[in-house]
Amino acid sequence: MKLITAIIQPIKLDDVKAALAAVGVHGITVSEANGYGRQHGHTEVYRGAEYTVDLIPKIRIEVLADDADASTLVDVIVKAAQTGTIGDGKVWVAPLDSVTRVRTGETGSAAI
Amino acid sequence: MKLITAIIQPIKLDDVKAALAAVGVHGITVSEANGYGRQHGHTEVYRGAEYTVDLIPKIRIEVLADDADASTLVDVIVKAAQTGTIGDGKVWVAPLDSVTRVRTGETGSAAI
Amino acid sequence: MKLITAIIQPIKLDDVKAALAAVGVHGITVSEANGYGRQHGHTEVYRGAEYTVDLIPKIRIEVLADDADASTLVDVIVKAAQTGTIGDGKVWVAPLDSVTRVRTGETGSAAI
Amino acid sequence: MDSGNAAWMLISASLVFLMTPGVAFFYGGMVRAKAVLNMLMLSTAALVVTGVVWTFWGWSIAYAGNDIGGIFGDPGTGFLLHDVIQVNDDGVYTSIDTNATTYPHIIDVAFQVTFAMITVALITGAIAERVKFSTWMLFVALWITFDYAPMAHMVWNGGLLSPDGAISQWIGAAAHDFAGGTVVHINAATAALVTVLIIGKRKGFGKEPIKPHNVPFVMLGAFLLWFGWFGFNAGSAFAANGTAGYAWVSTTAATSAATLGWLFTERIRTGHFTAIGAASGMVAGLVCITPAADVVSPLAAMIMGVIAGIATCCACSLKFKLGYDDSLDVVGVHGVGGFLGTVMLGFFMANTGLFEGGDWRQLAVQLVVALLAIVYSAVITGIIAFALEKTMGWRVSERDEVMGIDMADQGERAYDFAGMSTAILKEVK
Amino acid sequence: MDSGNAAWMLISASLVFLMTPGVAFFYGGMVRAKAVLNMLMLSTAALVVTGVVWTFWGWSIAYAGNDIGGIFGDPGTGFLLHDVIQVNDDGVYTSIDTNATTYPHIIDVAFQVTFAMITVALITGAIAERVKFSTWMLFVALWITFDYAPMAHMVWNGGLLSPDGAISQWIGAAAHDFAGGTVVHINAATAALVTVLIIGKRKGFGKEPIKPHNVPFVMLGAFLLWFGWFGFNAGSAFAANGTAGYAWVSTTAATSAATLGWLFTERIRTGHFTAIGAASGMVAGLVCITPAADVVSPLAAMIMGVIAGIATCCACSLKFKLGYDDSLDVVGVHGVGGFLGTVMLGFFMANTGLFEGGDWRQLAVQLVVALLAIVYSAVITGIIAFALEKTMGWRVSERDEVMGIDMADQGERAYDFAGMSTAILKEVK
Amino acid sequence: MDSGNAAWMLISASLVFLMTPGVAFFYGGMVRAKAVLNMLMLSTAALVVTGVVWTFWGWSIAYAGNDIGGIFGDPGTGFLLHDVIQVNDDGVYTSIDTNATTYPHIIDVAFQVTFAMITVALITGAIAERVKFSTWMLFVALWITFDYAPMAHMVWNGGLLSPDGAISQWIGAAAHDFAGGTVVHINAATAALVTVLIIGKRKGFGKEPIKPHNVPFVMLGAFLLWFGWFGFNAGSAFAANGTAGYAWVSTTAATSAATLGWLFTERIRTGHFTAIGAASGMVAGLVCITPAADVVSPLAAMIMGVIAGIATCCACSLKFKLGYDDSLDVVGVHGVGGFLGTVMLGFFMANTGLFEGGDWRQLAVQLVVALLAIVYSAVITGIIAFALEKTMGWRVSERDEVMGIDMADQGERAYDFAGMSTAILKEVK
Ligand SMILES: Nc1ncnc2c1ncn2[C@@H]1O[C@H](COP(=O)(O)OP(=O)(O)O)[C@@H](O)[C@H]1O
Ligand SMILES: Nc1ncnc2c1ncn2[C@@H]1O[C@H](COP(=O)(O)OP(=O)(O)O)[C@@H](O)[C@H]1O
Ligand SMILES: Nc1ncnc2c1ncn2[C@@H]1O[C@H](COP(=O)(O)OP(=O)(O)O)[C@@H](O)[C@H]1O
Repeated sequence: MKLITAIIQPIKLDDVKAALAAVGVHGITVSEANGYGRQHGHTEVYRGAEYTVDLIPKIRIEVLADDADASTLVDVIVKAAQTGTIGDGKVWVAPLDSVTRVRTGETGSAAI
Repeated sequence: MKLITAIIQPIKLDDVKAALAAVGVHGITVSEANGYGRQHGHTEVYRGAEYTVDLIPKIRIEVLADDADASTLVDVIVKAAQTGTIGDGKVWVAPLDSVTRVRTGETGSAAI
Repeated sequence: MKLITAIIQPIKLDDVKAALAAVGVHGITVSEANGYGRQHGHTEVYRGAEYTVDLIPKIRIEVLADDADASTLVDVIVKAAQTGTIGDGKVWVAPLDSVTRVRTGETGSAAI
Repeated sequence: MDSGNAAWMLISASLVFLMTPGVAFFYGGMVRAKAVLNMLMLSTAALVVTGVVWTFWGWSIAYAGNDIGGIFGDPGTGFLLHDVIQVNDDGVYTSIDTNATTYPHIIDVAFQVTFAMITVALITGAIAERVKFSTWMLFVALWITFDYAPMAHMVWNGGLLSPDGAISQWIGAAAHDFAGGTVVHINAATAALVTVLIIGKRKGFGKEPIKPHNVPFVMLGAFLLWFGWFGFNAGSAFAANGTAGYAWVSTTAATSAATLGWLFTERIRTGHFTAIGAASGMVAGLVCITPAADVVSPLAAMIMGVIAGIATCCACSLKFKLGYDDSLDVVGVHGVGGFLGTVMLGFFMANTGLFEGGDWRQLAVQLVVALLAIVYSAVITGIIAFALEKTMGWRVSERDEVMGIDMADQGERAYDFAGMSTAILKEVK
Repeated sequence: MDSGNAAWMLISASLVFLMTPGVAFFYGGMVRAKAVLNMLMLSTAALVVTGVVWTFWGWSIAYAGNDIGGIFGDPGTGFLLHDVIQVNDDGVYTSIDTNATTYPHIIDVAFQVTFAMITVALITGAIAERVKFSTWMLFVALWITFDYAPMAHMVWNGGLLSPDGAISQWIGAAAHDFAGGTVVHINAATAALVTVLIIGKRKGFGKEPIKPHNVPFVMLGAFLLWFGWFGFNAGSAFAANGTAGYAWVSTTAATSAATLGWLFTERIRTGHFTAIGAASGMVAGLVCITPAADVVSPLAAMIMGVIAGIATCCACSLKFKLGYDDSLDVVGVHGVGGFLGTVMLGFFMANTGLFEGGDWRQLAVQLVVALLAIVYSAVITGIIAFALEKTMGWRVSERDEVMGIDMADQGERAYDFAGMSTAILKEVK
Repeated sequence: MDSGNAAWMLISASLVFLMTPGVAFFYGGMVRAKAVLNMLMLSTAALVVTGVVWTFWGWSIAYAGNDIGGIFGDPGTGFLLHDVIQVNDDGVYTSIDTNATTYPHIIDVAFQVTFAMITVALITGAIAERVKFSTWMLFVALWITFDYAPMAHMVWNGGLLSPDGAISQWIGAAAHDFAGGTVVHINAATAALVTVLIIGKRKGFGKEPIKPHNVPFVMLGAFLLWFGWFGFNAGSAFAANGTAGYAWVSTTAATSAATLGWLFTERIRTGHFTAIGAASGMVAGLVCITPAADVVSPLAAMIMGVIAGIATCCACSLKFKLGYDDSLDVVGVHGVGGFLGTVMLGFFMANTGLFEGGDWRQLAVQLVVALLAIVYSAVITGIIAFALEKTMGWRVSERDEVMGIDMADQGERAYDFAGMSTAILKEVK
């Protein structure tokens, strides 16, 4: 089993979700994150002070997948999340020892 | 060393925390997440529009554990987090190369 | 490729970011988390009731790194994040199968 | 007719109106984020259901109708406000006034409806996070009709508990309730307690932590309450005169002292001066001085305030001991504060108070009136709340309560700061 | 000179002033978190640009100048308020008054500027989340000058659409607009619709969910609006008298009924009593009773309220069907509500309404005036909005809109609860 | 006795009261989320400590006591307000009035206590996020007693700096401070600067970004300030007359102009029209027109506003250059704005200003009075703040400051939107 983690631009969440659904992935976990990288932050202004905010809002998507599907799903996510501008984010794949569905206690592929 | 990650229903956090404490786990990391899966979202209504919200609030729990303890802890978490309804979530276990305690620099089992 | 995850005290974020930048790491992902461990929580008071809050705000930092750099970066993070008091947090390293840059589709070291 | 008084009573009515939104935020900030909209909606129902009921028959029962047994006025005489309005030749409505009135009579309808609104709104603090909006709307209609309007009639319109009423005559001292110690605060607190006993506790009460989700809103609510209370108390002089001015000043002095009383009590008990405590102390002081703002000296007002601040601070812990879930302390703050104010007035009232005139009768009449008000409110509220429990039912399901009543009853979520929600959009048919 | 009236008009002006902040929060809570500051700023511009324009020439065009064609007053006569102020010997300014005035004339400037502010502020709901603050400031200046001030002149200062105007004389009944059904609500809603048609929809409108980010702010705004509306309606009696008192009461009755009307409609359509619905219902009721608060009976006020509540609730879905992005329903609430109020008055007005006097002429004049106001507003607004579109342009870039207009236009983010932001601090040169 | 004036002064007192909550939110929104409750509590202490101190001896020192050296009144004459209240036969308090009073004397106590409250509350902006509530409470008591009350006496009650005082007689022109340019704004800003120099900077000041956590609250506060300021300025006419009406209008004109002045300055410097800037510009305008609202023409009011907007906008950057942590710019906004208003009045005042009458004496007296006020305030505040520093200490520990003063000093957290907190519940003993 693999865990695919993607850090993407917030406005791309809907597209990625749709793209994954199109290839039969109907479960994902989504959370908020902030990224720091090549992308330049915004300048914010408060009275006499100007701030260059270097943490930029991102979305983290996690998808559990069978070993065989992992690389396809990475491609799907990358394609859907691409805007072509700096800051589009990263996708990584980690190996897992096990996955369990809490409701039933099923493990492995059946748990996804 | 293993990292156990659990996505659970928010109202089950207290139960899981208590169950882990009962088996001697006194450290966990908790964060907010949103899940998309089989569970149906709520319908929200704003003036002329109705929304079916498909991202449902979840809690993510992470537990660092010795290799030997991992599968027991998964069972403990699954049992404590179960409500038996769709949306109870997933638990997965990932292998780690190392764990370090920031305060002391200790690594391995001593760091947990 | 490795994924380094650090749970640290919120006030140490700036220091860790600076320390990583000093060794040439210019990309990280940051999110909010809450920790439960040895560190004692605050007591909060609301009218007739007193609460001991045992979830303490923490920051999660994730850094993608080449296999060779991982242990150095852990040291850098540990040093920068240390205050020496209970609750300083943990750093762990997980192996990855792949890393992809969304913008370009590059993988491996080139993606970081 | 005095236009200065008219101006003052118009603005006083508006100020008292603003107190219900004040209560909405005071309470709304204290509940959990998943229940704040329901909380705001309960106060909204207090505004709009009362607004309709009062126009139809509430005004008549309380003030316009012919007295029936010293308990209430007939609902017919002032039905739809017929007794106070007339149409000019040009089609414009105006007030029916006598030579005696010092401001247009119709303004009384305005001023008094706001008192009805705030009184029933106070009850919502006790039943937070768990009751259906539909049941609550019906409760408001019934409670204004059968509890509030008669109570106002009894105390303020020459009824049984009024200065000219049977009780006062029997005891030989004129019961004094300047702006609503009995009618508003004791009444609402009694109703709150009875209702809570019928509907039961929130899941997790006394076990899980149930913390305020937005303390600045609590402060905002308290500030709006203090601001509105100037209309409540100084407006109860029914004229822009020296007594109104004095009530403004004594209200501020007592409230200031009560806030300090609460804060120092809390500091001793918990080591902190809390914001919730400051907000609560303000309200306790405002409540306590309400019946007495025109008749106690500045020093007495501050002494009453300090005592109310200390007493209500301690009283709020009682619910955990006694095991009833008066969620936001309507009993602890309004019940204890209102009772203390009503009774302490028996000690401190100029001329007739025990400490001032040496006569126990003022104290006695205050006590008796307060107790009778409690009995009346408990009986009437008990009947209404119990009937609703057996018919519509009060509470949402336990699952809905745990997941959040806002989503279940209002179909809404209060906040969306992340803006991350993905959802499928459908038009409402 | 009557100091009671002066006191009431001073406070009424202040209350109406507070309505614009009320609108700011009512709208601000309804947009997404990334656009709330822009929303608050649009209302701020309504305050401050109007404040300057009115002082220079707005007052003159609307009220002080010599009538030109029944459409507007000349801007010179009351330029910089020269017609209403004078300096005492000690250097202190005061009002120029005649024997006829019942309160100092300068207070009219205060009262009327607040009407101008709130009217233009209402439009902002339609253009939420996408327009440049700079273009909006210019729009306010032009719109107050060429639309609002003439409209006020026409309806309230003896112009074409006034009770003494050509239209009323031709039809043979005096058009009635107590506090601004045409001047404020129909006018703002028409302008909103025209502007929206010119500037276009938000990205994702009708497809993606666009949800309110802070519903308690919506409620806060609605409560402040109701509170301020006491000055709006009861202040429009221009005296602290029985009619002011009656307007207060009828406003409350109609608003209460409208809120219930909206809530029950919504319950039937969606199964929920929502907080946004309650807030919207309040505003709908306030809007509807505005032109009629002095001339309809309490029962008629409540009937009008219920009808307005139901109708506006249904009207808000129309934009999805018709495909224009009136983002926060200025047309649905203020347009429909204002039109209904203006026209229903033709049925319910005491003495002259169709149901009261059996005469169709009041209804006819109301309808004709409403339609003429729509035409005037549509033409003038269309010219202004189109000219701005072709010159400065209205909208921020699509990318800025998606990322959040607050960051792009205001350079700020509304909230930072986590306090996690790391940033590089630079002084502004 | 004039009930219209009484009504207006009662409501003006209530409006000015609301300014302190306005300040609380204006400042509260500008601090970080971890310090908002402490910020709100500092304003709360300004209300309640002043409420008590004023009732005991503050009123007497400022207004009721016999003049001592032109500096203050004796605290005994009006102790506990004995000089202004009396009891009627029926036990009801009312005001002691002479034939000369145009409204009940007791209302002056109400009106003036609100000025004392807001003045000391203004100081809190400078010391945000780091001071102990307990020390601040004591500061309020001492500062009202030794600084504010004497200052009010000197300027407004015939003392040294008053129009009839020694300075004015010496220079030969009557110093003018309509509503508090010196007493309120210069005074508070001077005190703020002195206190900040004694207590020191926040950790990270000038290095780390310290951003507002809730900009809508800042706007809410600014709106409430503007609303309340109608009582502040128009109420300072002490009558519901043409001057009150004019002060309302000139206040609005100046504030509008100042907001635009700030916004355009900011646009040039940073490229954005910010919401914090709009809120700050409003306050700057309100401050600047305060001393002059009754004596400058509409055009002069707007010119003063624009200048104040530009100047305060630029002044706020100074603290970074000069290295003192006036956290929320009390000096930049109130100091600069108040000083400019007080001095520009010397140019623009009708009849006697340099531009109007060609005489330099009005300008001279304004300057001298402003400087003397600064000296008095600096010395007294310095002594008080230094004494507190050496005894109780002002600041919480650095660790508590970094972790958040709310948790350390108030024992509370302002927000809990996630509701995720698990905790162990204990009853308070
Ligand atoms: N080394 C890294 N480790 C973890 N996350 C990273 C790393 N580098 C970048 N990221 C994440 O990816 C996001 C995009 O990276 P950035 O360098 O801005 O653009 P791009 O990936 O298009 O070159 C960042 O905001 C951050 O969340
Ligand atoms: N493939 C997946 N990858 C990551 N997270 C998933 C996946 N499927 C489900 N989840 C997470 O588990 C939660 C529960 O899943 P769901 O399908 O609703 O119910 P159940 O697990 O009971 O069948 C989801 O809300 C989501 O957070
Ligand atoms: N077993 C664990 N699994 C996951 N996270 C842990 C674990 N133990 C501790 N943590 C995280 O590390 C943080 C610090 O741990 P704590 O025991 O308080 O102090 P220390 O690491 O200094 O001994 C916790 O708040 C929690 O976020």
